[in-house]
Formats: sequence, structure tokens, C-alpha cells
Amino acid sequence: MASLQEYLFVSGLLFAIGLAGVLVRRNIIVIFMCLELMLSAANLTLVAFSRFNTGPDGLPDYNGQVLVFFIITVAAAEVAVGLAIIVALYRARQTVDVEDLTSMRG
Amino acid sequence: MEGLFFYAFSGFAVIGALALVAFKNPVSSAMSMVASFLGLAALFISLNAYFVGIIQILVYAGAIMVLFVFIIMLLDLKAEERKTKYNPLFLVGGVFIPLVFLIQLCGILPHVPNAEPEPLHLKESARYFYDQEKEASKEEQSEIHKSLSKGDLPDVNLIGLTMFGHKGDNETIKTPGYNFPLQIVGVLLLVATVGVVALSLRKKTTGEPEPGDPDSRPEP
Amino acid sequence: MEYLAWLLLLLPLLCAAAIQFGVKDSPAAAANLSVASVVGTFLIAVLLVFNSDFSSSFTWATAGTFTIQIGILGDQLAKGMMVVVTGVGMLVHIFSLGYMKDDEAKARYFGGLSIFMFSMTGIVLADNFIMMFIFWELVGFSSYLLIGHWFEKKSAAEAAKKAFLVNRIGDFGFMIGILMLWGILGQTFLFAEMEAPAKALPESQATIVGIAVLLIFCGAVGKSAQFPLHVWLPDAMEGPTPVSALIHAATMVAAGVYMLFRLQVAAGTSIFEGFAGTTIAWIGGITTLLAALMATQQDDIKRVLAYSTLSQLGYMVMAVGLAGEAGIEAGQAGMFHLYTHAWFKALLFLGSGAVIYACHHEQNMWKMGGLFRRMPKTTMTFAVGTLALMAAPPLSGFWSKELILAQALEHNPPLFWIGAGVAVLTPFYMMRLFVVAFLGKPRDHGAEKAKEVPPVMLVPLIILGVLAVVSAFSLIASSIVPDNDFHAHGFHPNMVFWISLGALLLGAGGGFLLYHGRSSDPLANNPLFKLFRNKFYLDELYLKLVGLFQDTVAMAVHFLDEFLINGMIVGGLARSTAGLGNIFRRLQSGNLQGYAILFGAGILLVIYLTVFAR
Amino acid sequence: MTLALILLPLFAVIAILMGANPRAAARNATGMMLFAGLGLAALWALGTRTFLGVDFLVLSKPEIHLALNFFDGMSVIMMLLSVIVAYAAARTGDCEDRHAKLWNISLLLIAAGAVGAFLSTDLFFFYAFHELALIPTFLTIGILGRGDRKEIAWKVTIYLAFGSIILLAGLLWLIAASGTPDLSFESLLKCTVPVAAQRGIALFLLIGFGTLVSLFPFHSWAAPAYASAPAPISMLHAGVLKKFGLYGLLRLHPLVPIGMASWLELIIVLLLGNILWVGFVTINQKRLDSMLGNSSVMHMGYIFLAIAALIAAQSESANPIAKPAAILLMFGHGVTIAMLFGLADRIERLTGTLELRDLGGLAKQAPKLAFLFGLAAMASIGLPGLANFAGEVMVFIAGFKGWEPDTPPGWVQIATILSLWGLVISAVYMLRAFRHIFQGPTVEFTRNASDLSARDRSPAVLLAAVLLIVGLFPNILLQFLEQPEAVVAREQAHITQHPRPPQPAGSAPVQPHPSPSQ
Repeated sequence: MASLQEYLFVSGLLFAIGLAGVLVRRNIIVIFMCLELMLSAANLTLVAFSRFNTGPDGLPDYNGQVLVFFIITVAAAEVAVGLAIIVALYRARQTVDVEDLTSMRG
Repeated sequence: MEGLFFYAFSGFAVIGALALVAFKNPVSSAMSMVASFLGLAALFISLNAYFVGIIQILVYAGAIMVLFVFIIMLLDLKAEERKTKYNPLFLVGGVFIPLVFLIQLCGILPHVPNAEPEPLHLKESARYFYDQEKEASKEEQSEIHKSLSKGDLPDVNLIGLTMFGHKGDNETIKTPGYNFPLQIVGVLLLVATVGVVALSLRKKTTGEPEPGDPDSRPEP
Repeated sequence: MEYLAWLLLLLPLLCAAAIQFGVKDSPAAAANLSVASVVGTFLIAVLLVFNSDFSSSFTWATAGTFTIQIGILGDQLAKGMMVVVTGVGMLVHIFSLGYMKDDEAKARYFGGLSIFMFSMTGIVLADNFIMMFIFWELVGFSSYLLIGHWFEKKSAAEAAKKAFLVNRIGDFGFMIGILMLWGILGQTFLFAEMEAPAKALPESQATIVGIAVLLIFCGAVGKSAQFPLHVWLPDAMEGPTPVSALIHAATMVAAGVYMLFRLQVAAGTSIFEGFAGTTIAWIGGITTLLAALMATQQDDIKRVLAYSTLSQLGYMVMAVGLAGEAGIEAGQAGMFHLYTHAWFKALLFLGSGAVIYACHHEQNMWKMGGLFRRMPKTTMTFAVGTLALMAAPPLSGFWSKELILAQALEHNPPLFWIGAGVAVLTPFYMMRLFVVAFLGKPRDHGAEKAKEVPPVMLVPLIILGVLAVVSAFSLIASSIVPDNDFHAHGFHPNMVFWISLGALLLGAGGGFLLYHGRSSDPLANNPLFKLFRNKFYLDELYLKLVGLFQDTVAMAVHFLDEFLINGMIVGGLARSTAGLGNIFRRLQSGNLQGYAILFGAGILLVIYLTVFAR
Repeated sequence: MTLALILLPLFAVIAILMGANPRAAARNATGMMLFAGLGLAALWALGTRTFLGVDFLVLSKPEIHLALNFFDGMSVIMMLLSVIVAYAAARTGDCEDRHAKLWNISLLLIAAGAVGAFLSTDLFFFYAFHELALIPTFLTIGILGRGDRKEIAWKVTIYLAFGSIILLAGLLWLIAASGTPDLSFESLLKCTVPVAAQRGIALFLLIGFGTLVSLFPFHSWAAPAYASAPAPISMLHAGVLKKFGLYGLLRLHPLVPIGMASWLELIIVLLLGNILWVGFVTINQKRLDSMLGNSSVMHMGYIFLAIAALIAAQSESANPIAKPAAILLMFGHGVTIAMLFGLADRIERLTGTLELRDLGGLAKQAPKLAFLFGLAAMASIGLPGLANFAGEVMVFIAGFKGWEPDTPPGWVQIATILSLWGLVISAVYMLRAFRHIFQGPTVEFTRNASDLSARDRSPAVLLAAVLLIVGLFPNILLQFLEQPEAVVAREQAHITQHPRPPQPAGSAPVQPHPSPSQ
């Protein structure tokens, strides 16, 4: 079975790819997907730690998995609200390209 | 054998992720994301986290993905066009920063213990919980009891115990549980639902400033 | 007794409050209420004189172990002074009923008078310095109110302001003096507790004590209008004439003398020894001379009286100052003069008020004349007052001035000769005033049509006229002026008597001869007298100084504040913040990915710092 | 019960947001605050000490309580000042209907913040409530202010943020150096700050609090801000909120007496800057509102003089007059300046101008206004019988408390003497203003002015009554303060604890950590 190091590396790799997507892509929906990917990558870390941190009773540390459960729940809410904001934004500006959304320029 | 699965599914997830970033068409990106999440779910399952893996598939690959695709369709988005004045700094930063991050990760990983995971004592635990359950409720033999008696330990059960708290042998509280956060999350979901509805409502009037709007005060 | 005394203090205050908050819209009621209250206080004051001493107090402010008391101290001095204050006050109130009959703001006027009576009573009865300062300020305030009674007149408003400000300058020194004396005399404000520490003062503190006394004297300089802060008093004549009689002649301006004498009684005259007492006496002497010289060339009838008030106050201050050398007797002489002066100066002012009233508010004496025939009773009382002020024997002014001159001759001969010189000038200018205004022929139609004033104004004049004659006799004076045994010893004509009699005849005769039958001042074009007429140009000098110092400095400071502090030093901070903000503004491109890159770079930096850099 | 004082304005804010009539809500809430405040003060005066407060633990490490209670008599007096001025402010000024919401919400929030800051017995909320009150101040100036409102709002924000940050740094340093187990004043004041750290902490506190109190040379924000802000906001800020800094200095002085004493000369120079320098600036003002703003800056100098006397004496028992004097003057000044700003607003409404040279003879048209303004002006220049005088005279006595007649006057005495000249200066500008506005012949702007209506008068009448009552009987307020025996006992107790070593920060007793699910 794979070691903790390997799981963490995969998790980091996914996170980095997600980060790269956030930085490179201009479509705000794709950026949003990349954010979800980063979240899931973090979840992988948690689950891996949970599995590799077995207690004296020989069971994984389920606190980690409960945390993942919470993260997924929050992420679902986040996606719903985020997409609603994107829709509202699109209605107002007729674009989802972040290059065009610069009204916060100082 | 398990090692092979690991490499296969992690490769699947990574390729899906790369495709997510690389595709120009948002629908294709969404599909690649599904692939990546499926791979991740498999990795969860390989870590004995069946419940989380299933949730990952149900919530992400199922619900959330549908939402994404639906919105993409709704907005009728086309593939990104190449902009004339795309700032190359973003491309450089977008490659450079994740790369440095990976390098830093590689710098840390050697300090992580590189051991095989300890084997899980699922059977013993199943027996232990079976005994406890039998003491608590003698009459009925539920499905859980049956599977426990067979030595199968559903990890949903364990997550539930962690989530809601359970008592140990000496009647002292072993884990206090996450009842309060759970309720908070419930409230959060409710608020999110209300918020989404509020956001999606179209304003009837446009242009007219509201009476209390201070910005509409004329300059003296 | 204490209750009566508290009532004496509070009655005018209650009356003022009732006028302001109750009967403001009914002037007649306000006037009657005010007169009733002052009659009540006079009766109480007389009652108290024939009773034993009293004292009573309550704690006004507490701070830890430190307390400030408000208390009344009813010794012989205070009780006597109360009779003077309430007596003059009562007559002035009654006179005002006639004088202010048709005034628009009668209620405000009587309210102001009541406030003044309250404040003056407080000064007289105060049993400690802080309480005295409190009422000291309050009399200044009521004087401000009453001088500015006709505030629509620019000159009245300016005069009120000037009076308040000049008094404030005096109070600046006064407060420092009070605080220093507090530190010196073992941290007590109470007059009753001052004697022991004052006796035990070491020789080494003589200088600091002298400075403290002089600073306290600053208060008297302001309130009693001594040189160099005398400039407000003549201007204060802008107020209604009864106010001038009550406040700016008889009572308030004498408060400075009273306060100094109170200190001498409380702490002994020893603290006035040395340069402090000498300085005070000389300031008094200079004031009396300068004021008398200025009085010789004034045309406004009230201003002549105002300068004569200054001059007489100079006598009193001189006497009080001599107490450092001469002991308490000199101070008593000053108080005696204060007492007699109050009656005859009130008489003179009220008399001039009657004249002004009769001449339809004409104050220039060269536009009067021949009033003797038209208003003989007023003229008679005015003549009595004039004689008393001239110190003609055996009127009241003679006795008290004699006493002061005797003290001066004994302890400070140069001051005696100044006093004697002023004793020539006083009859001179008073004779000028009397001859020009009352004798001869009317020079203006206002004077032609003048009629005798109504009884409500005449009666106070007559009472005061009687008092101006008899008040110095021991039958009356002994129960009011403290420890005055002057008359008990009888009177023997001595050198002082002959000198002052000669001065009186010289001045009065000169004045009569020079001004009898004239219609304009023969000395007006004499350059020396021009100097007197223009008050030695002191007002102009002050105006220039104030303009130079206060306004220029204020402007310069304002400029520096705007451009140095606000603009450069502290403003520089604001501007550099703004500049920094401008730099950071560039980073706020509004571009999501720009932010994300910065954010990512920041996280990398944090990881580096937390993980690798240790 | 003290919580009610905060909740009343906050509920009113919620009610306004939900559509209640803003003016009525603000007036009712401040009226009830006044009522409740007077009631609580009466209870305190009758001897009740214990059951008044509320205490919520909001954070356990470091231990922070949302504790609202009267820490001592000083809190009671400041609370009274807040509710009185809030009552008057809510009844002053007219705004257009479309601004009524913002106007009244700001007012209520400032009142709530001020009361909260003075009632917090916990350092964190003491600071936080003040900041809460500052935000609506900035907003109101920026949105509803007069003149160059944007720039003034920025200026105020920058100055006050600067002061707050310096103050925060000082407070954090103080907490670290004292090693206090929690942030409540009670445990804080039992601690001893190492002498080495006191000097630095004291400087930070002085500059931080000083900027909030417009101490020279950080004063130039105040006058334009008060001139620009709507009248109720000026009243609340100048009258109440600004006293936060002085309150804080008095509250924290026992912790860093030696450090403060080492900056005595600096404080004295700065306070003289307030009194004399700003005094001259005030003389040169041509508009009533900026004159009042500057005069309020100037009068801060006198309160600082009392604080300087306390600092020079290093302990309350050595100079028992200084602290009560400062508190009394804070109260008197707060009421007076609120009254002046409120009446200046009326004058502007009646005549349409505040330029002194355009006005004149208003006393003829509006005698009641003249009476009230004259009363406030006289209070401001220290007329006996009104609250300020009692404070001022005690400040001066406090200044001379430490003087030995054998020695030449010390720093504090010299400062006292020079400050006394400030009384002349303030008389100059106040009387000049009164003379120009109310006296002299009637002019174009004042010809058609009418007098105040009973409704317009009511806030000023309340403030005037307070000035008179406190001025005639200052003991009504001073009785709230500690008895001398209590001060000595407290300081003795502190001294006996003194030689203990400063606690390391980690050794604070760990509180049992309650689980959220229980």
C-alpha cells in the first residue's frame, strides 16, 4: 500500500494544478472549478492523515473524516452561492471574463 | 496490487485536473473535473474512507457538477477567446507559483514518516461494538447488529459515533462529538439557500436611487 | 443667627431666579420683587449688626481628604460692610424704580441687580478665599450684565466686554496669589485658620510671601480699578446710572479694598511688611493722582465722578498698603474711607442720574447749567455730596480722609504730599462740575426744560444726603466700621488738618473762580490739560498694545498652526500616508488574477518563513 | 442592568433599520437611556454595588469578558455625561428626511459606543466600543458634513486611526509587560509593570490617548471636524467620546506611574500648547463653529493639567485633588461644549450664517437663545455656579498641591500659572463671539430671526440645568468617587504586592475549557 508521503504528494500536486488553473484561466467558472479542486486536494490530505494516524484501538482517526464531511458541506453551500453570484454578475456585466471585471480598481 | 490501484487512480485524478485547466471549453473542463473527482473518490476509498469517498462522488461528481454544467449552459458560454492584451505576467506567475509550491512540498515531504499504514483492527472493533450494542438493546437484532456480528464494521457507524459523541467503557465521555458545529452547518446551508434565492431575484426597478441612498445627495 | 445670615445671602439669588424663570414677562412685578428682597436683606443686615458674631459653613466640594467650604463669617467687619452694601443697594433699587421706569428690559435690569446683590453679599460674608473668588467672579459677571444692559449700543457692549476682560486679567494674578498663599499658609483657604501659620512664617519666605500678597493685590487692582488696570471703570459708565452708583462707585469697586483688609484682619498685617505693602501703597498713590488729574478735564458728568471714584479708591488702597508699616490702623482708615465714600459717592451718582434723567439723558455738563433753579432739592443733595467728597469738615468724607492722610504723613511722607496734592485737585474738579452744571444759565434746551425728579428718586437722594453728613459720627460709625476709635479720642486740629483745609480752600476757590460764568472750558487748549483730557493716552496705548500683542500674536500663531503644525509636521504624516496609499493603489489593479498571484506569493513566503527559515 | 444602556440604542438602531420612524426611535431610546442612567446612578449613590453588571465570557484565551459594570465612580460619572449629552443630541438639529436614517443611526451608535467604552470593565471592550463609535463619526462627517466634508472626514480618520493604532500598541505592550491573567481592569490594576517597560508604555499611551483627545500638536483634526459634522455628532464627539482618552489615562495611570512621571515635562509643554497656542488660534477664528471647535481643544489642556498634577504626584493619595478635578472638569466641559454646539446649530438655522462679522443684535430678537448661549459661554469661561468652574478651580488647586513654599515653583506650578492666563484668553474669544452675535445693533441676517420654540429649547435647558446643579453642588458628582480611605487602602495593598516578580506570560492559570457541545 502507498505511503503517506505519496498521498501527500498527490494531494499537493492536485492542489498546485488547481492553483495554476486559478492563476492562468480567465473564465470565472473555470476558476471556480479549480478552487473546488484545491479544496478536494486538501480533503485528500485530511483523509490520508486520518488513515495513517491509527489509534490504540486499531481504528483510523475519524475526526479527520468528520472534518472532511464538514468541508464538503460548506463547499456545497459555497458553490451554490458562488454560482448565484456569477449568474447575477453575468446579468449585470454580460461577461464572465475576470479581465473585464475590474471595477475594484483603486 | 493496492499500490497499482493507487498509481492508477492518482494518475487518473492528476490527468483529469490537468485537463480541467487545459480545456478551453468550459463544458469539457467540467467533465474533466468529474473525472478528477472520481479518481479522488477512489483514493479516499483506498484509504478505507468509504463514506467520504461516496460523499465525494454524490456531492461533487453528482450535485455540484450538475450545477456547474447547468450554469454553463444557462449562460451559454463559449470557449475563451485569446485576448489581444493578455498579460504574460499572469501566465508566468501561474506556472511559477505552483512550481515553487511543489518544490517547497518536496522539501517538506522527506520529513514525513515514510511508513506503510498500520493494519486496521476492524474485526476486533466490530466485536467490541457488537457487545456494547447487545448490552444496550437486548431485544432487537437490527441490520447493523447483523453486520457487526459478521465482523463487518461500517465506517458510517464510526463516523456517526465520532460526529455525535459516544461513551467509552468507563461511562466517561470519550469524544464530545460535533453536535454544535453540525447544527451551525445546518444553519449555514439554510442561509446559503436563502441567499441564493435572494441573489437570483431580478430587481424590478433600475436606475432610480433609493430614498435613503446617501450617494444620491446633490453636491452643494 | 446663621439662618438669618444664610437667608441674607440667598434672598437676592432666589429673587433673581424668580425674576428670570417666573415673572420675566411682568416688569412691574419683577421690580417690586427685587426691591422687596433688597429691603428684606437690609433689615436682616441691620438686625445682624446688633447681634453677636456668627459663622456657619457646609462642604461644597470634596476630593479625597481635601474639601472646599462654602461658609459665612459674620464678624464686625463683615456685618458692617453688609449694612453698607444692602443700604446703598436698597436706595439704588428704589431710585431705579423711577429711573428705569420706561425701560424695555426692566425685568432683566432688576434681575441683574439681584444677582449683583447676591454676589456682593457673598464676597462680604465669605469665610475663605475660594468662596471669595467665586463671588468675586460673580460680581464681575453681574457688572458685565449691567454695564451691557443697553447692549444694542455698540459702546455699551464693548464697555461691558472690556470691564470683564480687564477684571479677568486682575483675577489671573488674584488666583495665583490665592494658590500661593494657600501653599504658604499650610494649605488652608479659611480666613479663621490663617493667623497661626502667618505668625510662624520663617524669615526665609519673606520674598515669596511678598510676591503672593502682591499677586492677590492684582485682584484688587482689577476690581478696584487701580493703575494700570483702571481703564475699564470710566467706560463702565455706559451702564444705567443707578448701576454706576451701586456697583461702580459704592460697593463692587470697593471689594478690592475690602478683600485686602479682610486678609489683614485674618492673617495679620505682618505679611504686608516690606516691598509688598510699599508697592500697594504707591500704586494707590499713583492712581489717586492720575485719576484726579484726568478728572479735571472730563466733560461727561458721569465720567468726572468715575475718575473721582478712581481717585478715592486710590486713597483707600494707599491706606491699606500702608498697613504693612503702620499696622492695622492704616487699614482701618482705608475701610473707614470706604464706608463714608460709599454713601456720598452713591449720592453723587444718583444725583447725576437724576440730572441726566431730568435733562433727557444728556450727560455732557457743558450742555447743562442753571439746574439749581429748576431742581433745587436735587441740587441741594448734590451739593452735600460734593462737599463730602471735597472733604469739607465736618462732613463724613473729611474724617476718613483725614485719617488716611495722618497715617501717610506718619509712615510715608512722599505719599502724604501726593495725597495732599490730590486734596487740592478734588475740590477743584468737583467745583468745576458743580458750577458748570448747576449754576449759571441753561446752555441747552434739555436743561431748560428740566424738572424736579419724582419722589421715588428724590427720597433716596435725601436719605443719602443725610448719611453723607452724619455717617462718620461715632454714633453711627462705631457699630459699623471695625474698631474705629477715631472719634472716641476726640479731634484736635493738627498739621494734617490745616494742610487739608488749605488744600480744600485752594482747590474749591480756584475751581469757582476759573469756571464761574463760563460756557466752555478755558483750559481746553492747554497742552498739559489736553493730556489729562485724553487720559494720558493710556487707553490708546493699551489698545495698541492689545492689538499688537493679542491680535498679531493670535494671527501669527494661527498662521503657524495652519502651515507648520497642520501643514508640515503633523500634516506631513498625513501626506506621507497618502503618498504611501498612492503607491499601494497601483497594486489594486482590480484584476482578480493579479490579486491571486500576490496572494499565492504571500503564501509561499509564509511557508518559507514558517517552515524553512528556522 | 447596565446592559440596558447599550441595548437601548442598539435596539433602536434595529428598529430604525426595520422601518421605524428614525427620529422618534432615537428620541425614545435616548430618553429611556437618560432615565435608566439616572436610575442606575441613583442606585450606585445609595450604595448598591454588586448586582448591576453583566459579564459574558467571549474568549477564553486570552480571557476576554464582555463585562459591563460600573468599575468605579468615574465610570458612573462618565456614563451620566454620556446619557445626558445623548439625550440632548437626539433632540438637536434637523436633517432632511432622506438622511434621517443615517443621522439617527450614527447618533445612536456613537452613544452606544461611548456608554460601552465607559462601562466596560475589560480593556478589550473598552477599546473596541470606542472604535465602534468612531466609525459612524467618520461616515457622518463624510456624508452629511458641511463644507469640504470628504477631505475633513479623511483627515479625521487618518488622525484618529493613527492615535488608535499607537494606543493599541501601547495597550498590547502594557498587557504583555504586566503579565495579567485576563484583560479585566480589576486584575490588570493589581499587576505591576516593570519599571524598565513603563517609560515606553507611558509614551505610547500618552500619544495614543493624546491624539484622541486632540493633544497639541495632534489637534488640527478637531476644529474642522466639529465645524463640519452635523450638530448632534459634534455634541456627542466633543462632549462625550473625546473624554475617552482622558478617562483611559486616568484609568491606566496607576499601572505606569513612574513611566508617566518621566514624561512630565513633555506633557506640560504639550498641554501649554493646547491652552496658549490653541488659545491664540481660537482668538483668530472668524466663524462661530470653528471657534467652538478650537475652544474645545483648548480646554482639553486644563484636564491634562490635572492629569499632569496627578502624574507629578505619582499616586492618588499624594494628590487627592487631581483626579476628582479632572473628572469634574471632563463632565462640565462635556455638557458645556455640547450645549454650545447645539445652540450654534440653532443660530445657524435662525440666521443662515455663522460668520461672526455677519451677525449682531440677536439678543433683541431671540432673548431666550441669548440667555442660554450666554449661560453656556459663561460656563465655558469658568463662571462660578456653573459646572466648569468647580472643575477648573480644583484643577488649579491640584496644580499647587505639591508646591513647597521654600522651593521655587516646579513644572506643574509654572504650568498652572501659565494656564491661568488661558482663562483670560478664553474670556476674550467667548465674549467677543457673544458681543458679535448677540449684542450691538440688529443686522441684515438677524432682522427676521425668531426666538427658540419650547421644543428647540428643551435639550439646552436640560444641559443648562445640569450645569447649574453640578456647578452649585459639585459634591453631587464628587460623591461618586472613592473615599480617601479607600484610595489609601487600595494603594497600600498594591504596594505590599509590589516586590513580587513579574509573571511570565505563559504561567497564567489555565481556565477549564468548556466544550461547545455541552
